[in-house]
Amino acid sequence: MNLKELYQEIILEHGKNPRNLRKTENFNKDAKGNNPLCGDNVHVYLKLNNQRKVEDISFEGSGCAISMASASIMTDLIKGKSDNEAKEIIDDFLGMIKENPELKSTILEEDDKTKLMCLSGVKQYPMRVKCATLSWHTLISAMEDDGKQVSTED
Amino acid sequence: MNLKELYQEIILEHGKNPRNLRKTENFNKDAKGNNPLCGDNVHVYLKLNNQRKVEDISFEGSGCAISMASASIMTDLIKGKSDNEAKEIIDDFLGMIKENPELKSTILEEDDKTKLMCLSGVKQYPMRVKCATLSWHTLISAMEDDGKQVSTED
Amino acid sequence: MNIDNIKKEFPIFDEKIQNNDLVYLDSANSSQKPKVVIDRINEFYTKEFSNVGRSIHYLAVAATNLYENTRSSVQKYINAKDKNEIVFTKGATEALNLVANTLGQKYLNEGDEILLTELEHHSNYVPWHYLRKSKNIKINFAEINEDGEIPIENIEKKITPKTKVIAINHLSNVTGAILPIKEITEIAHAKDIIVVVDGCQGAPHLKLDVQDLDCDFYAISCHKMYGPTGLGILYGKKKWLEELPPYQGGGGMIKEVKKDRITYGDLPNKYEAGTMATAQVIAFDKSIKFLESIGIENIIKHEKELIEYGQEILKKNNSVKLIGNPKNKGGVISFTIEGVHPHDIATILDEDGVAIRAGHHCCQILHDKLEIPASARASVGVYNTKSDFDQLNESINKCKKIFDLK
Amino acid sequence: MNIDNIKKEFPIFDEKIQNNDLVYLDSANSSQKPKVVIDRINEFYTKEFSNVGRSIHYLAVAATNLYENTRSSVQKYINAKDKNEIVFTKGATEALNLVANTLGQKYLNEGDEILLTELEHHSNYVPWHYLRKSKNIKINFAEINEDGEIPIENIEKKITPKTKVIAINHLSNVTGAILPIKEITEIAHAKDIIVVVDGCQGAPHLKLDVQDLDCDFYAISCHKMYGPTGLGILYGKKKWLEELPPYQGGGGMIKEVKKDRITYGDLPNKYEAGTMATAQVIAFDKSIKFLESIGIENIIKHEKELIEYGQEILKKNNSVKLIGNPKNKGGVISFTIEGVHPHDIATILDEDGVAIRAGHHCCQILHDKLEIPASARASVGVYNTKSDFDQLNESINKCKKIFDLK
Ligand SMILES: Cc1ncc(COP(=O)(O)O)c(C=O)c1O
Ligand SMILES: Cc1ncc(COP(=O)(O)O)c(C=O)c1O
Repeated sequence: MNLKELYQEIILEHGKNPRNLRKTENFNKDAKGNNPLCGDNVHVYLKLNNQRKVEDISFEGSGCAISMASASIMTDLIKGKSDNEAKEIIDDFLGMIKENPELKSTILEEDDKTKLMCLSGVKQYPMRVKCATLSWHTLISAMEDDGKQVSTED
Repeated sequence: MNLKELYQEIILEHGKNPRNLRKTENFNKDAKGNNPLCGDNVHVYLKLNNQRKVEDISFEGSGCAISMASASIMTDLIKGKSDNEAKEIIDDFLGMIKENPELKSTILEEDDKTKLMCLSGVKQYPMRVKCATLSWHTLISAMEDDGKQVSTED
Repeated sequence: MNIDNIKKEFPIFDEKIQNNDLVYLDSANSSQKPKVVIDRINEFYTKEFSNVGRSIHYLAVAATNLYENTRSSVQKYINAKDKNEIVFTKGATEALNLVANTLGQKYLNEGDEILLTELEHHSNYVPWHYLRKSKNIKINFAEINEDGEIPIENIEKKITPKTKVIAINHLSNVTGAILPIKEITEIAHAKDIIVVVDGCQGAPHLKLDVQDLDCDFYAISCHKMYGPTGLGILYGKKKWLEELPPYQGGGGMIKEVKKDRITYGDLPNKYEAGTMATAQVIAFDKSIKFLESIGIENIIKHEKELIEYGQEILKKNNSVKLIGNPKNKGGVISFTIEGVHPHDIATILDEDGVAIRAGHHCCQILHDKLEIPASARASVGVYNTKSDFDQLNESINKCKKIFDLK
Repeated sequence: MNIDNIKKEFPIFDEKIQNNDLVYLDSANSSQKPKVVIDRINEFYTKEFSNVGRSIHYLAVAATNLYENTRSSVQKYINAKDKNEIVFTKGATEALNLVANTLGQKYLNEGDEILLTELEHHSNYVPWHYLRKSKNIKINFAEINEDGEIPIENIEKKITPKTKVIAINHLSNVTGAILPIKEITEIAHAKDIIVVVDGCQGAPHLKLDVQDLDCDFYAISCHKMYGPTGLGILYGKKKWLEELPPYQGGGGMIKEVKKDRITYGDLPNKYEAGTMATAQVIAFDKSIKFLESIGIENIIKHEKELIEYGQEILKKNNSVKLIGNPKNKGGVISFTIEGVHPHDIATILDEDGVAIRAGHHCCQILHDKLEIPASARASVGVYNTKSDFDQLNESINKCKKIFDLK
C-alpha cells in the first residue's frame, strides 16, 4: 500500500479547496447520498438545459479528503457535458475504480483523465472506495431523479 | 457412577407400582409441580385433620421411575404424621439428597429410613436429582398452600 | 471428503466419555464441530481479531470482508437470489421471532389467522402466540396423520380466507417427517399466504434451494449445521425484508439519527443491530465449505442408510415402539419403551456413552396429541455409523434387563 | 497477574500487521482476547461440546453446569444479589432492546417520558425510539456541558412528573465521561423512576457493584470485556425480571405449552429462548477470571495513567483538538485535527499499525451537538502502554505532514 498514491497533490488540493461546493440556483435535478458507516453525506445539484446539457452542477456536504476531492473533480468534469456523455464518464470512472486499470472513454481530455486517475489510489484501500464513489452514485441518482436516497453501505 | 445404586429393587418396584397414586377425596390442601425440562408433572393432595395430622396423602402425575418411586415412598411415609413431623422428614430428605450422607431424623423407623436412603443414588446423577425432589417440593407447597406452582427448573 | 471416515474430522470422538467411546445420537439437538471450524475460530481470535463494519483499520477491514464473505457463501449454499437476503441472527429462534414480530408490526391485523402444524417446535409457536395475545390473531394447527406426517390435504383443510401466514417445519425434530414445502408454498402463494419455514433440521440434512422452495422466509440454526453456537440465519425474500420494519434497534442498523427522528439502514444492516457474532459468522464459512466438500447428496444418502438401518434394528426389538412412520423421513428416530420412562432410558444409555435426548424435545403439542408425556430420540449427523445403532440397541437391551422387561 | 506485562497474554500482539507491530487503540469498539479465553473455546468444542439445558447425557450435564457456573461468576463479579438476575443475551444491544421492549409491553403508557442523555450510543436510543413510534412515548435528552460531561443538575432539570425511565451511559464511548450513576439512581428512585444503565464501557473498565449503584438494569457487552463475540449480559433486579413479560419466545423459556395457552418458565430461563451462545458463555468465565486475576483496581489505575499520559501528549500537539474534558474520565480519547478528516487520519495511522476508530462512533446526537461530522478515537485496554500513545502521536505528525499542517 502506498499513502503517496492515495494522497496525491491533486487530491489534497481539491480536498482542501473543493470546486463547485455550493448550491446551484434553479437546479432541476438533485439527490442526496450518505455513508452511514462514516457519516459522510453529499447533496448533488444539477441543472440540465433543454438540449440535455449540464449547464451547472454543484454539491454540498462534508467528508474526508478523498470524498471531497472526488466530488470536486467530478463536478468540474461533468459541467458542460451532455447527459449521455456524463453517463459515459460516470461508467468509465466507476469501472476504473472497480476493476479496469485505465479509463477508456474518449470524451475526456488527457488532462482530465489524469485528474480522475489520481483517484485510483483508493483501489488499495477497500474501505475508502466508498469515499471516492459516493458523489458519483449520487449524481446517477440525481440524473435519474428517482427520489431515492443513495447509500454506499453496500 | 453406578446404575445399580440408582435403580435399586425398591425404586423399581415403587416405580412400577406406585402407592397412593390417586386423588384423595375431600383433600383440603394440594399443589402442582412440574419440571419443564423433562415434562414431569405431579399433583399432591393432602387431607390434614383438626389435630393437624396427615389423615391422607396422595398424588397424580407421570414421570420417570425415580420420580414415581420418590412420590410413592414419600406419600407412604408421610401418611399419619403430624404436620411438624412431616416437615422434619421433608427437610431431612432434602438435606440428605443435597449434602448429608445420612438421614438424621429420629421420627422414622429404620425400615422407612432404608427406603428413603435408596433414593440417595441420584446424588451421582445431578440431572436426576430434580426427579427425586419434585414431589417433595410440591408437598411443601401444598402444606403452605400458597397457590404457587412448583417448578424444579432451577 | 469421504463420508465413510468423516468421523476423524471431529476431534471430540478422540475423547473417552466416562471410559466409553462416544456414541453421539443427539445431533438434532446440536451437532459436533469439525476441526476446520474450531481451528478457524481459534485462528481468528489469535491472529485477526477485530470488530466488523465499524472501524477502517487493517484488521477491521479484513474482518469485515471475511464476515461478508460468509454471507455470500450462505447465499450460494441455499441458492438465494441476493446476498442481502441473508440476515445473521443469534439463532433460529431469534430468526423466527424476528419474522413473527415484524409481520405483526406491519402486515397482520386483528382476526387474521396463522396456520402452524402439530409438529412445530416451541420456537415456531411461541413467537406467533405473542401475536395471539397482542393482536388477537388466531392460530390454527394442521394435524398429523397416524404416520406422524402432515399430508398436504391436512394443510389445505385448515386454510381459511383469513389465513395470512403458514409457518411450518421443514423436517420434524421428533418424527423425522419431511414436509412438502414446495407444494405447500404453491398452494399458499395462490392465496397470497406467506410461507415461513423453520429449517433447523432441514438445513443440515436436506438439499436447500430457497428459490426452488419459493418460501418467503427460512430459518437456520448454525450450531446444528456443524457451526458455532450463538448463530442463526434468517433467509427472507428481499421484498419482505425491504418492506417490513426493523426488529432490534441499535448501532449499525441506522442511516441517520436525530433527536426527533431516525431513519434505518439498507439491507442487510437494517436487521443486524449492534455488534454481531463476528467470530462465529467468520467460522461458519468453514462449516459451509465442510458440507460442500462432502456433498449434500452424499450426506442425504448416508443418513438415509443409517436411519433405515436404525429403524430396522429397533423394529426387531420388541418393547421398543417407534414414533411415527413417515414415508419421507430425515435422520431422527423417536421411540418409547413400554414400562420405562424416556429419562430412565437416557440415563442408562448414557452409562455406555450413548448420548440421546429424552423429553418432549420442545414439541409438547405433538406429545399431547400422541398421549405420551415424553419420548426418547436418537438423531444422526454425518459422523454416525451403523455400529452406533448396534450400540444403541445393545444399551436398550441393558435397559430392558434393569427394568426386567422381555 | 501483573498488568505491566499483560500484553503477552494476548496472542494477537505476536502478529505483524502489514509489517508493523500492532498498536491497538480500538478497545472501546472491541477488545482483543487473552489466550485463556481463546483456549477455553477451543477446548470446549474439541473435548466437551454439547448443547445445554436440554439433554441429560454426560456431555449435556457437564456443559449445563459450566454454563450456569459462568452465571454465578458474573453474579459475583458485578455483585448481584441473585444468580437469576443475570440473563445472557447476544449483546448489549439486545439487552437494551429487551428492557425497552418489555417495559413498553407492560409498564409504560402513552404520554410517559423517557430521559436519555446526549451521550447515548444508538443502542441506547433506537430501542426507546421504537416506543416513541408504537406507544407515543416522549424522549428527552439531558444535555452535556462544555466538558462533555452530564452534570447531575442537567439530569434533574429534565425530569418531569411523567418521567418513567432514565436510560444512561455509565462511561461515554466518545468523551470518556463517567456518569454518577449512584447519585442519579438515588434521585430517580425517590421519584419512582427506573434506571437503565448502558454499561458497555463501564463493565470492562470500572469497579462494578450493581447493588451499590442500585440501578434497575445494567447492560454488558462481553466482547468489549475480553470475552467472545456474540454475547452480552443483562443484569436486572429480580422484581423487574419477574414482573415483566418475556421477550423472545421459543424452546427452553416455557413452562407448559398447549394449543390454546402457554405459560412461561421461571428466571433465568424466561429470558433465554432457544439455544444460547453456549461456548461463548462457558468461555466468558475465563474472561471474568482473567479480570479478577489482574484486579479491577489495578486496571483502573493503569488505564488512568495511560489516559493522562495520552491527553498530555496530545494536548502538546497543536492541530489536535481533544473532545471533552471530563473530570472523571475513562479510557477513551476522542479528537479532531483541523483540516484533516478523521477518516483520513485513521487511514494514515493504519499504515503504521495504529488502529483507531473514525466516525461518529454510533453517537450522532453528540456529534451534531458538537457540530462535527465525525471524530477520531483512541481507546485503551489492559494491554496498552504509554509507548502506544507515543506511536499515536508520531503517526499523527506524519498525518500533519501529508496534509501540510504545522
Ligand atoms: C456505550 C455503548 N453502548 C452500546 C454499545 C453496543 O454494544 P454491542 O455492539 O456490543 O451490542 C456500545 C458498543 O458499540 C457502546 O460503546
Ligand atoms: C425444528 C426446530 N425448530 C427450532 C429449533 C430452535 O433452534 P435454536 O435453539 O437453535 O434457536 C430447533 C432446535 O432446537 C428445532 O429442532
